Amino acid sequence: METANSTNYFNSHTGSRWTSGIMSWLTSTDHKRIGVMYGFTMFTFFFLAVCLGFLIKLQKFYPAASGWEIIPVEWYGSFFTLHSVIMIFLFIVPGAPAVLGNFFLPLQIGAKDVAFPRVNLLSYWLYLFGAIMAVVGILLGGADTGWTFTPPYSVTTRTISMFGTQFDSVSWMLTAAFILGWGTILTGINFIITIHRMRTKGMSYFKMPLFSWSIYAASWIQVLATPVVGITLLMIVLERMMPVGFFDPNKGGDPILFQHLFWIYSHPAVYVMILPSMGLVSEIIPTNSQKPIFGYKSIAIASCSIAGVGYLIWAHHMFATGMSDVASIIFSFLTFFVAIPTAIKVFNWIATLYKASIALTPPMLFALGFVFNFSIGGLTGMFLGSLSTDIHLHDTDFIVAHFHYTMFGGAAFGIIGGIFHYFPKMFGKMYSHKLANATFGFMFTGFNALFIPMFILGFYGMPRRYHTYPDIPLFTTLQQASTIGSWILVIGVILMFVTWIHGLRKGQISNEENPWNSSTLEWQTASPPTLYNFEEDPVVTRHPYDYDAFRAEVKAGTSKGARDE
Amino acid sequence: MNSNEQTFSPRGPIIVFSALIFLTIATVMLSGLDIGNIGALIIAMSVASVKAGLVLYFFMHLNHEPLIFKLFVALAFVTLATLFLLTFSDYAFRGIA
Amino acid sequence: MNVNYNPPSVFAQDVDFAFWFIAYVSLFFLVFITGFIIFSIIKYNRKNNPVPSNLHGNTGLEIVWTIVPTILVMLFFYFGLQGFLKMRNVPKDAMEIKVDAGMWWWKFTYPNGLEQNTAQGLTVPADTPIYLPLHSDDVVHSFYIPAFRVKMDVVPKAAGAEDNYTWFEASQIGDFDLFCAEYCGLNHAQMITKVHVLTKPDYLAWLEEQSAGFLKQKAENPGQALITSKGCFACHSSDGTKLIGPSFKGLFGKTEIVVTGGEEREITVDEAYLKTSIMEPGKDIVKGFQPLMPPLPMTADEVMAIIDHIKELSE
Amino acid sequence: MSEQAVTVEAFHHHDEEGTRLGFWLFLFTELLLFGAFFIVYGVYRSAHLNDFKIAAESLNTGIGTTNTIILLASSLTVVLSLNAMRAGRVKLAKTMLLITMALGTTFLIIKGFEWNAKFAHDLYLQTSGAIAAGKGSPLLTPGPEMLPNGQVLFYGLYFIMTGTHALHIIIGAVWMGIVYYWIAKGSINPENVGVLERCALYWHLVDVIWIFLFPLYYLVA
Repeated sequence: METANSTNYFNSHTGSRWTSGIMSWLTSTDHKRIGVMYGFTMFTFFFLAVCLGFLIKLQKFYPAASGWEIIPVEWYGSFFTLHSVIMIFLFIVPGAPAVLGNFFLPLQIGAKDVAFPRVNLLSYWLYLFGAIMAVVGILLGGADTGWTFTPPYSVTTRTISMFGTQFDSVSWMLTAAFILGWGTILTGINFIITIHRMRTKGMSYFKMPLFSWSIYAASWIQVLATPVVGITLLMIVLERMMPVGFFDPNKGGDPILFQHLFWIYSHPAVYVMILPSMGLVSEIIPTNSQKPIFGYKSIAIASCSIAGVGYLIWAHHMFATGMSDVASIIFSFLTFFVAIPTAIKVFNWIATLYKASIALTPPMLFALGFVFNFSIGGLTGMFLGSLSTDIHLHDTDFIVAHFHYTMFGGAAFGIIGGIFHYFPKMFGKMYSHKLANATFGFMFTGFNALFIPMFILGFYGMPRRYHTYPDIPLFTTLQQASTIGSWILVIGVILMFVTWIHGLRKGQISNEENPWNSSTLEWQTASPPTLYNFEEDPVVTRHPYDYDAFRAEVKAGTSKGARDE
Repeated sequence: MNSNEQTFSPRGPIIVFSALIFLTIATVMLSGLDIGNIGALIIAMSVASVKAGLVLYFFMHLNHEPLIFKLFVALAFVTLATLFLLTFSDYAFRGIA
Repeated sequence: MNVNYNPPSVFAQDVDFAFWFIAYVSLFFLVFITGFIIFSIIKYNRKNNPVPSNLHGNTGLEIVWTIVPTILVMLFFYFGLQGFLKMRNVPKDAMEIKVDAGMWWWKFTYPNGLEQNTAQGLTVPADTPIYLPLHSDDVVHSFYIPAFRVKMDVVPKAAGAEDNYTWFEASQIGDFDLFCAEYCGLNHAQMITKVHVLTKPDYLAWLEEQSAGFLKQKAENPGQALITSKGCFACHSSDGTKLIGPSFKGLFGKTEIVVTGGEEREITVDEAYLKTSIMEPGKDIVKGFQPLMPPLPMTADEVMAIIDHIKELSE
Repeated sequence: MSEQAVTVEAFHHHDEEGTRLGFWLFLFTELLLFGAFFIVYGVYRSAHLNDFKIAAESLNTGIGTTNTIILLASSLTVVLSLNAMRAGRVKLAKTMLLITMALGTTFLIIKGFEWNAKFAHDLYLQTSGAIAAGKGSPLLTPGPEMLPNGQVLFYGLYFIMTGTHALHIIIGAVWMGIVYYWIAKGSINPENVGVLERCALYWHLVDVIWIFLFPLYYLVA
């Protein structure tokens, strides 16, 4: 930061009457403040869901015969539902786009803000309102439908409250999901228009950093898929409240039709979760390798084709539901086409390391951890796209392990790595690298120890969503290994919060604009960024990852590089 | 959209409106014909698509918009059509009645 | 638990072949990716290699790693399809055993009318294809025998719609686990039973022995047969034990406090009350119990038979 | 952080075309939302063709056609209103907007009468008074007093889809009222027609959806 009296987003902001205090944050339309608010809210819910996950694993430490019961059987359904609803709707879906996308998309393309700042604030309010509604609702009533809300169970269940109250928390939670859906739709619209209309001079589409590309692809999914699930969830609410039967077999409905409509959104939604994280990894790896990303264009195009193909493959979640065999074969065939752009991305990331100059910074550790975990997640997805093996593995712990490898080992590692990467830019402070490295160590070890046994359990037939399990020695051993893994992972999560809080409070103040010596545009502004992001509108002349040109600019003094170089 | 339409003339919109009314009456008349289920559905949907196209293109001024608007509209309709097609890859081969 | 390396059913080999084929290919790529990362971290560390190259990409390589995965995934698709087609094509001579699933029980009905419940399990002859139509009247369950690689959801269907089905042919004698794999509420994890595979002669002997007693009892006491086959005993005991629902023992004529629409009232258990409780289970809930019972579609005669049996148990 | 916090005027960025493009994206979400309904309709129609035809016969094609024409006319008037505003004829624009609102209201009134007639015949969502009374118990055994499944589904979808559509008409009409007030106040004027334009686009989209609803419910008998 050049001068002490310069205005950054902490001491000045737009759109609000309040000048300080919490209200000045809650009513600000500044994309940076909104991003930070999303971050705080989201990680609060994340911690709650981690605690639930910890208890769910603890419940499985001993088999049924032992009488071991950490979570009463009446609550177990609500526990895994709350865990999944928070993790999916409140953490991973808004995760990378709403926190880091909000903060860094305008910075990366040289814009002053997003296209519709007030709509952006409305999105946050919808998110906060929906999130509180979902969590309060489920605590009052204890919805036990799972996050998939499969009817007829989701229509007939009259859930058992944890506090003995009669409360229709299923309808309540479905409505909350509908509201959350509108929040993500508006965010998606905002980002698409921002990218189309607000790129700074010289920022052509193929000069955009890859995180922006991934946000663009994910935003289209949010816009075109979310409404379908929104109205479908409302149909379930109507079925619960009124005597209509869109999915009720006793009134001629077909429960499988709900699953189609649900997965029409929810399958593409997994790409909303993973694409922005892939984008973050595509930023972290070249930065810490100090060389251009390998195959920039093919990564950008792969992002878009993953989003496109993601629409065509939803029913691979339904091979065992008794939909027509023709549909199963078509969807299995199409499913494999999403594997190809994904594979291209992974190969491009590792090829970037070739002849690089690698610095193993904390974000780089998370990015490489992402590549490893996501490879496992992606490769085990092959078993589930293939018809006969999916029939065997569907609804077992194998599936649970697979999607945790993509969603936690993948998406969440990407988000956390992204936050470590951008922390100094967002807050102007640097966290302790020792703590951050320890965080990675515990998280990576714990995560793999937790979920690798679940692949084996699934292969040997352990069904998912079981409160307890039959007394089979193999099951017990693997479950206990998995539970112990969860303890290591929880230590990692706690360390992560410690690292961040320590960094915010006691972190060494670093006004360095570009501590990692990154070549992309967002590092050229002050840390923390000034009110309108850039002192004057930047002009882009080169490829975002052209490190030779970047080093020349730093030498010539036209770009800001790391101070110590 | 051009904001250089300086003079007001109701002629264009009224021509489009007349076409819409004509198509509405035509589709009601055609629905009386006995041409089988599929035929009736195809005719009704085709007429509706033409009407929707007229509204989109003229009333909603797509004709004055840049290419990107048209691409976006096409993307939305293609998405919807794909969802229909793939859903029916299940239902066309399965008895649910 | 029987975890067999050579799985004891006919199409399981196909499933396992596809599984291990994908597994080895995946393992190869995982080792390659991980190895390359570790190699790069060491070789191209900033200390060892302070000056990076400015390599942007390589079209030839990109084409290679587009085409190779394409070929591999098409093989994955093909092997998966092979097993799937076998799973879906039931041999013509298959023996039919009807499967009913409910919250939280299984019922298996043999061609001669013999019914087996969750406690008894599914008994089948070896080396005989078994065709299983899957029926549910409440929520979605899933019929899963891990050892045979058999799974299919049991979906409640509209009147006139075809039920789901699956089939298997066991090639080995023994007991195998049978799970419900789709979350179906409170006692989902208790919806477990066994498949007993017997030799053909053993099976025939077993069938004869079981059928005689069962059919006789069914004729003499239809109520008890219904209570067994509808799975009522999963939640209602006949010996006074309190399970999820009230015990049948001494129920008829008893005075109970019930909650109707949030208000408590005292009633005497009579025919009318029992009828309401069976047909509209959520209406009057005996105090101290949760409204968990699913409504089961039954004819008036069936309801009367059950009420008669509850009366007997109360005497 | 610094204590002397300052609030800065909201960042103003006038990009009429970008805003309009964003609004089109919003319209797509509405389209996809109804798209889900259309998929449900399509699936059940293909499964219960005859029941759908029998049930559709109870709908009055005359009323449906009248309402279609009313809605098309309102689309015409709103586009005239926008064109008039662009040409600087504010008074004409206001008149046309009033006519549009009136036509929308007429549509709703006719729809209300139509619904009411169905209620009178007990074609309430569940389609039979006897069954409607048993609401809350969705697994009742189908009896003779109940309509066939296909007709139950038809009426359920009819009420929900036309109801959702009517809700959009109400939102559009209220929005138009606000736009009218802003025109009267002068904040919407020939130089600044963006809000009127978006309101008109929304109204047209609601019209487009009706263009598809009309044949599916009134002309399939």
